[in-house]
Amino acid sequence: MFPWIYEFRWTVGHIIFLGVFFTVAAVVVSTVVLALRRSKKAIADPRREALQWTSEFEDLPAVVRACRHQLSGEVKERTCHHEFDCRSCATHPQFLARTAPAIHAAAEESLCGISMPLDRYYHRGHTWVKPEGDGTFTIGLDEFGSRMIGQPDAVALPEVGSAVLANGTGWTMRKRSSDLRVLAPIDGVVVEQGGPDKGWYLRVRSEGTEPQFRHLLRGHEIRPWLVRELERLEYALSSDGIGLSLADGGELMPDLWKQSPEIDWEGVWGSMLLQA
Amino acid sequence: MDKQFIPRGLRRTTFGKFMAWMIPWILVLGFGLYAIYLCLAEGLFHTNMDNRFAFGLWIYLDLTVIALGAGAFFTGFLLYILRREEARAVINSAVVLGLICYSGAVAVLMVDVGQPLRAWFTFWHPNTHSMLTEVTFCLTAYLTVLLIEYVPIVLKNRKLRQIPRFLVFEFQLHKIMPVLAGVGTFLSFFHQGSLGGLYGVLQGRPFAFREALGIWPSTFFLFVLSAAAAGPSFVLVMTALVQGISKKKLVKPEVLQFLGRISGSLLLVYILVKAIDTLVWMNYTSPMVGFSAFEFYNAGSFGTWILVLEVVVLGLVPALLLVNGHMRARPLVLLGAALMTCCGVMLNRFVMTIQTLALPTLPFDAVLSYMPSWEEVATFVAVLAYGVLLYSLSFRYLTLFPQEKDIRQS
Amino acid sequence: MKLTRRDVLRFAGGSVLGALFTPIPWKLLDDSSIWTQNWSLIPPLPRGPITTKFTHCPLCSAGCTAKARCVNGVPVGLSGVPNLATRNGMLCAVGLAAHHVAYHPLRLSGPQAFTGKDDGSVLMPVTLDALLASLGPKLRAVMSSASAGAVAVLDQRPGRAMSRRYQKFLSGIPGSMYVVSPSREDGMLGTLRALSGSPCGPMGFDFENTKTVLSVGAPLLDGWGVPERMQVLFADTSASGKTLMQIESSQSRTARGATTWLPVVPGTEAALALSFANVIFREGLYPKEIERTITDFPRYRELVLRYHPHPISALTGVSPDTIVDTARKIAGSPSIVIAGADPARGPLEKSTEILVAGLNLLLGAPARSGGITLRREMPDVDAGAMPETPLHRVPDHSIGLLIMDGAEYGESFPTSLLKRKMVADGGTVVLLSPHLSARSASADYLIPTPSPFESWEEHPTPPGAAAASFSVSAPLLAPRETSVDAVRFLGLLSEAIGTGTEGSTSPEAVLRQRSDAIQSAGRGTVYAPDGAEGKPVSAFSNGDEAWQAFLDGGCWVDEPAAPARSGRFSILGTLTDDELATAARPRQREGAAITLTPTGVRAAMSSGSISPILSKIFQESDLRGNSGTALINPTTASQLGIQDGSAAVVRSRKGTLQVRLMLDPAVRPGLLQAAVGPWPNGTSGTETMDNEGVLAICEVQEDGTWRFTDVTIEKA
Amino acid sequence: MDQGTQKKSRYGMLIDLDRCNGCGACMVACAVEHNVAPAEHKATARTGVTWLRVAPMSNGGEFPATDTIYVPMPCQQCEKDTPCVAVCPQNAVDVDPATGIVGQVPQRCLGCRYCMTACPYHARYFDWWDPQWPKGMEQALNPDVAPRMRGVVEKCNFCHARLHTARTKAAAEGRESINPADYVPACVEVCPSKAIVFGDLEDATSELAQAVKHPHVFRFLEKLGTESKVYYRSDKQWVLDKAKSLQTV
Repeated sequence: MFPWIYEFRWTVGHIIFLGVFFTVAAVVVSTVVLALRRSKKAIADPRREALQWTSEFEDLPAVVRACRHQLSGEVKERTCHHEFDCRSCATHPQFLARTAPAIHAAAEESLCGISMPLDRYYHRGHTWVKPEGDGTFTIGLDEFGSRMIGQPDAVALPEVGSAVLANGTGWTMRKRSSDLRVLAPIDGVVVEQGGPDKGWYLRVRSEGTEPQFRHLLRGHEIRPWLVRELERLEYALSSDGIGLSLADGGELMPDLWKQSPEIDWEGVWGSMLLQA
Repeated sequence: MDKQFIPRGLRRTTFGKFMAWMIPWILVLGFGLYAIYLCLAEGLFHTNMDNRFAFGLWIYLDLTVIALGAGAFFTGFLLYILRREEARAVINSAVVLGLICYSGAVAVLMVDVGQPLRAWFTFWHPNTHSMLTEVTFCLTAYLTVLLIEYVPIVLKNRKLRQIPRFLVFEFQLHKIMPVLAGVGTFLSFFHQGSLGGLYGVLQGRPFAFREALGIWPSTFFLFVLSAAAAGPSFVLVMTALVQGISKKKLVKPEVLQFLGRISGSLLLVYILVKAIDTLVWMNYTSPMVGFSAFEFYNAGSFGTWILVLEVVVLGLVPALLLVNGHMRARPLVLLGAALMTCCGVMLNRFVMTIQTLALPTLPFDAVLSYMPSWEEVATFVAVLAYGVLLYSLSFRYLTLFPQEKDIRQS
Repeated sequence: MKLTRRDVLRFAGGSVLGALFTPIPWKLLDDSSIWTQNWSLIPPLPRGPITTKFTHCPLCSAGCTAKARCVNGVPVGLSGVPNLATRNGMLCAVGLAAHHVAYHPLRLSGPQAFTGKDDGSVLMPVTLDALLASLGPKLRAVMSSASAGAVAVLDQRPGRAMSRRYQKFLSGIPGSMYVVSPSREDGMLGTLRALSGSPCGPMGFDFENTKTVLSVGAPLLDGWGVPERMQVLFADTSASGKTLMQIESSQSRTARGATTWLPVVPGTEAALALSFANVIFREGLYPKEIERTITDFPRYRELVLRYHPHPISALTGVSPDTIVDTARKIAGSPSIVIAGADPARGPLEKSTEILVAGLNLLLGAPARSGGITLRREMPDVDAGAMPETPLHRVPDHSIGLLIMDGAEYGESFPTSLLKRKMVADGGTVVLLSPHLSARSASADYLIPTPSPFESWEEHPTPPGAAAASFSVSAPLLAPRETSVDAVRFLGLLSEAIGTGTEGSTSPEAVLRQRSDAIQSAGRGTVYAPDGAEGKPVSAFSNGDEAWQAFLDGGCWVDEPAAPARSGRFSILGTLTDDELATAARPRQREGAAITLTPTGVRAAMSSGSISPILSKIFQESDLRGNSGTALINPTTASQLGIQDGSAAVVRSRKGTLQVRLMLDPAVRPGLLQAAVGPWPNGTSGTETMDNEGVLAICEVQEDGTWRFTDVTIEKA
Repeated sequence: MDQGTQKKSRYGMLIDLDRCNGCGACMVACAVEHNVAPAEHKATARTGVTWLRVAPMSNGGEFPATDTIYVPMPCQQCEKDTPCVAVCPQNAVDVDPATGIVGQVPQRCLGCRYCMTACPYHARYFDWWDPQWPKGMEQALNPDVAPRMRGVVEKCNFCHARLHTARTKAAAEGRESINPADYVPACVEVCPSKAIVFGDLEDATSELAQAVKHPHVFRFLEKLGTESKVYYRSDKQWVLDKAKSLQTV
């Protein structure tokens, strides 16, 4: 194997063979080392949240990754390739330009008893963000989310002063034995902590540039999205082979899990909150 | 009970049913491990191998599973190097199959050798002229590669991915996967070839000996080709099998057809080369060393039928079926042809390992027969059980077929 | 400069790193890795001064001279002594590993006795005193009661000084018998002696001066007599100018090496012999003086003339021309006709033996150069030898107490033959042997004699030798404390029955007596093993000198006998007309039955008496069959639907036997040759005792022979 | 001992098949010389360890036109492209350029048995069992040859230990080359029918070099081109035909 060891011969074949082997070994080892080093760096970086989202997004079912413009019926089939960040999408402005935003007179959209006020923007992970006018933005869980999960057993909110990243972790909640990660809809720095009782969870201030809401759903997009989400929920519940009636008398029941506590609620909640 | 570990959006059977499926295999594995213990602790006399049949069922198993396991490297090659996105639907499954095949082969090899504790001597005193050295080096390296390729699949498990470190590592690893795929392809090329060379260089076994092209006998290239041809077919067959057992649609039909088409084209090339090689061997190589090639086919129960079966029935026929678009479009034909392709390669490995040793060389030799002992069979079955267990666990808790949830939800 | 701790550490680290770029750690690793592979499981090798000693192989009657390579005086290897004047310096496969026998796992650890022989008895260790206390009264009882049968000694190594001791012991017991092994290679010479009209001394074969040897089944080239002598004379007949003609039903190793092989239908050898005589008579090829010296010449002539080659050819399967040619050949030159058989096959039928032996008389072979020599008696101290009775000639149910010695020589015979000779209730059997064997199961008492190389061994004249010879082997290994040598045992037995001990009480002294007798007789020559010229016995000034020559490995060879006129013989002996009529008739075969015939290798028919390493030829190769194998002709096998190496059950009237059948075209169709081979390293004591092998299913005929048995074969 | 100063040798054998009567003395002497353990109870002709094996070869004739010779088959000490050397993954087999003897290093052998499949003469043996000697017999082992452990391949090396002894003796006596009489393999020494001639093929004056020139001398599987150094001789035509003819199964 090495010079000076018995049977090592300085022949061309020997040198080539061992050279190739060591090259291969070096490539394999350096690949792994590289991956380890990069991940060490990434984990220390706040942008790891972005990395995490990139990875999660890739594993979401194609149905979930459907473009918002598909939901609204503007296009027949289109899958998002921008991790739900329409800010970096070149096609999104074209869509916007093509269809003038319909004016919605109504103040809220309601479906199956879920009311979604239209004064705010909705993230596809069932959070909303509402500009407070004073340069701060409140962030909360939408009605769909609250009804589905009910009163959380515990909530862990980011400290005041810490940053949240759009599509990164907004806050986490504990419900029964499940840890739920709720995605933040926008970038910002936490200025105040809310809670389930307050109707909102975080108040953030945007650092630097004014936040953009281009990637969030609003207005006319809410209804088709909600329809789609109800379908998804129904489907997610059917994964367990249980045909659970979502709505009682046309309404999505609050504390839905109580209907059938034994099923994999973590799976259902997680997939509705855009976790792969 | 284990629902929190099952990937979101996938439907898997109940834990009870899953265990009912697993426990028999665990018992089989346990039985096999006992046989392995006997062989390791007491000696290889527990096998029915002998000084004349020095290689038996295990070497046959090694050659066969490694040929079939070629699906892993070839799917990776298609996806990462040739950028054929169709392959993404089966890549995870192919990696798990490859890992099972290779780790099973290495495990059996460790039982097969008389002094497994000295296995590292091959690295310490390598004889670079030996095909087995090449096989050992490539096999260990490629098994490492497969393990590294398996890591991201595991880390994406629903529970494990909640640990950010894992998810990030997985992400980084995934980014450099083309490098590993390239290395895997390179290694696979050599060890598949060297496994062929293993027998092709046997000057003392005129039935196996083949002319050299460069420094390698022709079997080197034949094995590479046949493994590349059989690999996609094996992935196809296994996918169909898993679909059948789990009663779920896991990939889109186009994916299977794509695999079939690749397999068929390669098989056609292989059969052509094999035919030329056989003719050269019959008319030149074998007579040169004093053996008429057809004498080999008069020995014992090995008639010329075995050659016809290998080259025509399980070679040419499935190749033609698979390259024909109309035939390929019929699922049963597709599956049948892929199965035949796998059987053809298995038969080829049988002929190379078992028939070579059964045939006499000295004028006073008899045709030998060999029947594996229960310990050998149990070890063989243990590898099978290990494969089923690892695959079942992976199938239940990991995402092997990314298209599965899409197919369900659409 | 101040050295900080950091500096030291850096220096150490740097040294380690630097060392990695030198060969030292790698070579060290390499050497230690190889060294670790020397497992502790493999035994340590003996260490010590290496010496060479001359001795003689103690495993059979040939007593071949051997050179022992010893470490610390313990033999670790044997080799032959080529070019020895006595022509017995090359060892056979069995002899080459004789130094292992002392370690055989079947060695007896002490005296043992069967407790209650017939009711599922078990072998129990006993003390020698207890054994004698039990055996003594039994011996006295047999001696005192006429109905309890006779006292007998079965000596399978006759001719020793020890044999004389047995004879002397027996001579004090009225009605006792001195019995020898039924299958003796020179059995035909005994028959010839019996045909002699006047008392006649021992005989031998003058192979050196003969031209033609006609062997009726004697395995001359496969361990017969003195193997090297036969090899030199007959293995390459084109060089020696001799002719060896082998009459045998299958193609044995001897038949292969012989000049010609006459494949004969089993059991028709007597008819063939008569047919040869027929040709000799009709062509007048016999010396005329035999008409006078043979007392029953007219009767013989009348008998022989009925055996014309043509009808006999149909009977024997040998063509008439071959019969005529063979007869002319043996009549045309100094020739010897030998009757014999494979060592496991036992004696020939009495009539066959007499009729074949008679050919020698017809050719005038006795006392002729190149014929049958009259050998001198070996000088001895104890005169008055008892007559030797071969076991199969002993009257049935006549032995009440039997002492067996020399069974480890391995000349085997069916246990059923022994049982038949014992009194109805089985009597008492004492076996003197260093180890367990199939024979041990027949015994009531087992006396653990010292193993070869632990014991004082003597090597008297080998069978068929032209002149008497004698050599001695001093022990190379210390005997086990529990061993009881035959001299001591006989002494203790004499004490137990009150006849008192006589003469010397140690084996060494017994041998010394014979050495002294040879020295005082002053005849013959002692050949040293180092190849030096022989030294005439007359040149030894005293007994000590002669004894020393023997201790140094010397071999005494007697002078040739003075030319003597052959006496008168009866050529048909006591054979009746009825016996003659049946002798020449072929064996009656029952339907499609297969004929079973046992086969074996001299000195290797019992597991304990040979080295475990003989598994190499009996188990680990196809060279010789072990006790589980049988050879059969491929044609016969295919008729029975049997494949090479397959297991089968052989069934005779006596029982069944599991065998592995091996196809061999050299075996006559219809014949099944089952090996009485050993299982050199494969069986436990009980398995060894319980498994008599093929001999258990061989039928012993009325005349005590067991050459052929009708069997059926079924696939297992 | 400096190998460089030694004369190059090519040791070989000539076995006269007409003299061999298949007695097996060579096999036993070989096993004793090399401390090969006695067979385990279950060992067979196909699992036993016999560095030298005597195999019967039949003319295939029907009784009584049958004839059988015995072929002693030690390692044939192939010289060219030695089949077993190239295949060993860890250099446990080598050909000594000074003697032409194919050596096996049991301490390094992995037990993969690839060399056994490579050997067309079936002259290589695997230790399927732990070597075991009856109690006490270890003191009767040959002190010059180390026993092998279970799970390795072993084979004939022309009694290399005897060559070593002869060299030591030569060195002690101040000779550069060994006395040929000091180096005689065990099988050659004990053959009762003197069927084996051993010697140096390089030495044109040796009995062996002369004897192999006879037209009735052949080697098995000569066409494989392994240039084996164990020659055979028979004057029987069927033996010559069978040894040289195309293989007939």
